[in-house]
Amino acid sequence: MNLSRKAFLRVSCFSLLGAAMRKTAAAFGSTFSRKVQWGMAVDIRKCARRPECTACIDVCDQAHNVPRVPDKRHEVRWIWKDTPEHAFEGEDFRYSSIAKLPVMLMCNHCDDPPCVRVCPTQATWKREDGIVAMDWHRCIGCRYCMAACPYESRSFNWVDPRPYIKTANPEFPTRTKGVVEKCTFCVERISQGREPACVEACPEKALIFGNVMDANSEIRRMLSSRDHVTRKPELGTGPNVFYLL
Amino acid sequence: MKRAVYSILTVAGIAVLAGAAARDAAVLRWLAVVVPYAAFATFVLGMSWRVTVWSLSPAPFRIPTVCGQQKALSWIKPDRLESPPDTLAVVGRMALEVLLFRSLFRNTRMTLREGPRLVFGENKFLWLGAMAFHWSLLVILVRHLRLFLEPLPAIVLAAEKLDGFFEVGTPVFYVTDAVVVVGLLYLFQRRLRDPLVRYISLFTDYFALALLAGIAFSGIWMRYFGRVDITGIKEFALGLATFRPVALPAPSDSFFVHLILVSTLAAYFPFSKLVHMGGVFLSPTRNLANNNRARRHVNPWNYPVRVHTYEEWETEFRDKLEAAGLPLERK
Amino acid sequence: MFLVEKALTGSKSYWRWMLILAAVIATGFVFYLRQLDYGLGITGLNRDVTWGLYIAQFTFFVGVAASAVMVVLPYYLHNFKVFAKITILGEFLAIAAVTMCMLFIFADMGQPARVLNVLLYPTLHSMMFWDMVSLAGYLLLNAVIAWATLTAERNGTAPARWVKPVILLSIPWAVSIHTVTAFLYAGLPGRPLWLTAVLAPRFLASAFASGPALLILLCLLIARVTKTQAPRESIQKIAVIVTYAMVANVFLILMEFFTALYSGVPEHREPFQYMFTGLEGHARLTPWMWTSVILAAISLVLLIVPRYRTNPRLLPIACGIVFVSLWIDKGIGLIVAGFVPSPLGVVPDYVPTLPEVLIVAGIWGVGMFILTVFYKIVIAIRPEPFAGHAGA
Amino acid sequence: MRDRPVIYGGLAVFLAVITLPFWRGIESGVTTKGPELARPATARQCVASTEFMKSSHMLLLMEMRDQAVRSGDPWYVGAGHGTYTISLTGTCLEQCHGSKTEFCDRCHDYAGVAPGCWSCHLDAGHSTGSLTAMRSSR
Repeated sequence: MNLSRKAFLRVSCFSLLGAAMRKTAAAFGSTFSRKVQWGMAVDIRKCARRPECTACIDVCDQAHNVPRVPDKRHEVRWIWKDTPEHAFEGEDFRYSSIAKLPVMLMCNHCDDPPCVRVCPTQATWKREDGIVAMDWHRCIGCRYCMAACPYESRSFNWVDPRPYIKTANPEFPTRTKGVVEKCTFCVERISQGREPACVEACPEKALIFGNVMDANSEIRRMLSSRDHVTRKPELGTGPNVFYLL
Repeated sequence: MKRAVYSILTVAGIAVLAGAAARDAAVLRWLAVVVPYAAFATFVLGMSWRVTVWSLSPAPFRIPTVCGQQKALSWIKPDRLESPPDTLAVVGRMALEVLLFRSLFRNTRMTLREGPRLVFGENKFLWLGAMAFHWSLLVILVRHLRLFLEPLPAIVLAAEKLDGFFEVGTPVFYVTDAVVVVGLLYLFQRRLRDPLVRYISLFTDYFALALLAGIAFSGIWMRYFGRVDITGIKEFALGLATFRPVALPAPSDSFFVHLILVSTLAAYFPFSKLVHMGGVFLSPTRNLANNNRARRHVNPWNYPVRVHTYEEWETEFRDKLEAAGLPLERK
Repeated sequence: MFLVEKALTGSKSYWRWMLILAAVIATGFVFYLRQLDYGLGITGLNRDVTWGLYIAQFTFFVGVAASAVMVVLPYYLHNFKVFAKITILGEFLAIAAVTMCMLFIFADMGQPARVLNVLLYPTLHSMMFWDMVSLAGYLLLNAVIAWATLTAERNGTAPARWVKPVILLSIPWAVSIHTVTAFLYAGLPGRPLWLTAVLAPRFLASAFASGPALLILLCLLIARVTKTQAPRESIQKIAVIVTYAMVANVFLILMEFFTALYSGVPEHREPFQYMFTGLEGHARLTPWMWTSVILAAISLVLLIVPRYRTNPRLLPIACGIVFVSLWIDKGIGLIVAGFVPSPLGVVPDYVPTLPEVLIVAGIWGVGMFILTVFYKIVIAIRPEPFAGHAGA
Repeated sequence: MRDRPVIYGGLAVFLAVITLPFWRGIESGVTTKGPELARPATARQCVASTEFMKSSHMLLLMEMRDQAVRSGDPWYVGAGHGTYTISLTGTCLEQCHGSKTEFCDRCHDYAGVAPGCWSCHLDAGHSTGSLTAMRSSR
């Protein structure tokens, strides 16, 4: 009893220490130890060519059985459209040429995701390939991740989502009431070597998906040639969704 | 200590024998049918016999053990549950006893402290352990009806759902499984730990607990670790219930051990201290109204006593009394 | 062990009170079952304000629980004998409050059936895991302490020797529960209202004001109901504690005001604006927050001026005001305003629904039920200690 | 003495309760024939032996679940060295066992268990049908 308690304390101390060290290491710029970090580049201007287009949203909602809850307060969203004012809260794009353009928002699959840090059951975690994944079997619905996420990328199932799914995709589960969900970069497609559904569906090819750790990837070439921003970089979360200006 | 070990060894022995018997398919087929029927018949007949014998025993006097104010004068507040004056109150006291183990709740414990000073303190751990064990056992029994009934009544499904509320593991973990084991372990170690209780504990005291624990462990093993074909077992159970026995599903050593231990319990039940299940209803200190002062209770089998009243006596000796000048009741 | 039988006998009004509480609890439970069936959509919570009344009440009552230390510490560390007889009341208050906290968390969970996942997959980098550990530990500590000391007292013996170290452990532990609870909020990026190092100290200060204030009210209530009185001196001492804690709390809040308002950083300023003037036309919290501020100001006057503080008629009013003020501040304002404006700059609205309020009331009922039972036991075991120093 | 009718009445009630399975079984005409399962949709090799699946399919499902969700590896190698894409609806149901109502529910209803799988995973046969109706079926 005494020993196991000691062992427990030691483990917990070390893990806290480990977490602290990892954070410190991250602070000094050694985050880039990952071989794969999937990321997304959103070409705002290309996207804006079709202001009424919702192809990516529709295909995502269909593929993942995202409910269309009419009550805005209980809305569930994986990828959605918002104004630059909301998307880049804290930045000032008032007089910029993108001021009025729609911006596609989704989970940023951060380098150091606060949602993962706070989740008490590891129902959300960062995979080897950098995707912030979710295990809906394990989520207890405490919504701590929602409080922690500075991008509002997470949605909670306030009610049973099934009545709000018109045509369900049997290949993908729905969720049950009381769990949190969000964009997963289509892990189910990535494991089959396919790109995320939204990327595939975009008629303007405004979404570029790829491994940001690979200097030769398309997304890296895009990022090195174009000016881009991320959302709230000052929070240190290290978003991996980039917005090409 | 020795008696505790023997009891565990006996239960283990039964389990091992059952496990060994299960090796032989023919024996298994035969035993799996005969033993449960025999055990159940023993249980039913044994319990009936015990209750019948009790019912024939004379209980002439009211001996209600009371610990509250008896119903008396109108301005004195009676304690109806502690000193029940009528049948309704008796039913209330019985319910408290049967459902909540009222008399155990009242347990006290004497300890000798520095001074020396004798301290009476309450001691509710036995009550708590007993409640945990008995109530879990009831829920477990109700839950087991899912194997004997088809279609399933709502109460069985409800018990199942409530007991498995916490989504842990698969098949889902039952809270009562944990509670019943904790209760039994507490009750077992209680007999060993306290020298006084240990001194008065007999083999049968330990054996009943060990047997129940054996049943619980074998059931838990079967559900969470050993794993069995539950539909096959239900078919087998329904076969027994409809007197059309069918064979056990293929690998069923662990189920057979469980079955034999349960059968042992059933057969042992009427002849052990476990009959307190029925006996509690017939304990005269609990089930009699305390109305001795309000009503006259006549021993029903009193033989007719020949009575010679004073009047008769006076008539008989009237002359002599008159002659002696003694005063007479009737002129 | 539990000395429960002391709570099984009582006057007509005692039973009537328990019956009322039982009815409140039952109502809350029925609505909880509805929430279980329908989902948390039954509450006023929404995708922007994801925590509301449940978590806010939880936060407030962690404070009440932690406050037991304010009577335990002077007695055990400074041998402050005046508190000898009321430490047990503080410990029982802590037990009731922690139980309420756990129920609030449970009520707030989307998948309560999976609650054991927190233990099955212990996640050391989650503050929620540590909060669970500290709350459960605190409940256990107080239950053991209260049981050991009360049983010993009933048996007329000295408490066992192991009790003292356990009590000493409970002192830092009490501080830890509220510190860790503050860490739940203070470590979140993107929630500027909470992202402040002063949150934990502020939590402690408000806890040490609201909890002891409640304790005073309870002592006075006991005196009214049962003719047994806590020594007046002890009540006055607690009142001093309430005073200092309230001063510290108000001071810390003013610090927050200054930093947020003088710096003018929008994300720090806006939650305060939302609370006190309304933001973009949303001003549901404003009347509440001003009530809280005004009550806090009145309470400071009543508490700081010795003449008022020692006035037996004014003291309960002051304590009630402190409690209500802090309840609004922590039990409504702080948590809800933390979500306003949302990280996207949206100003959402949150109004608790009737089922939500009734569930909260049910949990309050549970807390009062537990407290009544415990205090009944204490008074049954020792009616004399309260009466003892009544003259002082 | 005068209590005997009560005692025998109690005994009778007790006996009636404990023999419930016997008379309920006779009354409802229950048979020992267990649930009949629909034959696998496309009978190929099995992921594990029937015997194993009968007693431990839930463990296998959990193992697959953890592998697919937490390790991100959606391929499971079965007993016959066949490889399966881990998908309750797509593989377990559609490819192998047909529908939930014809397969899973038969035994689950019989044994009185209601696993929570179906509050999220869809029944292939009902994928485009009314989801609400499916939910209320069990």
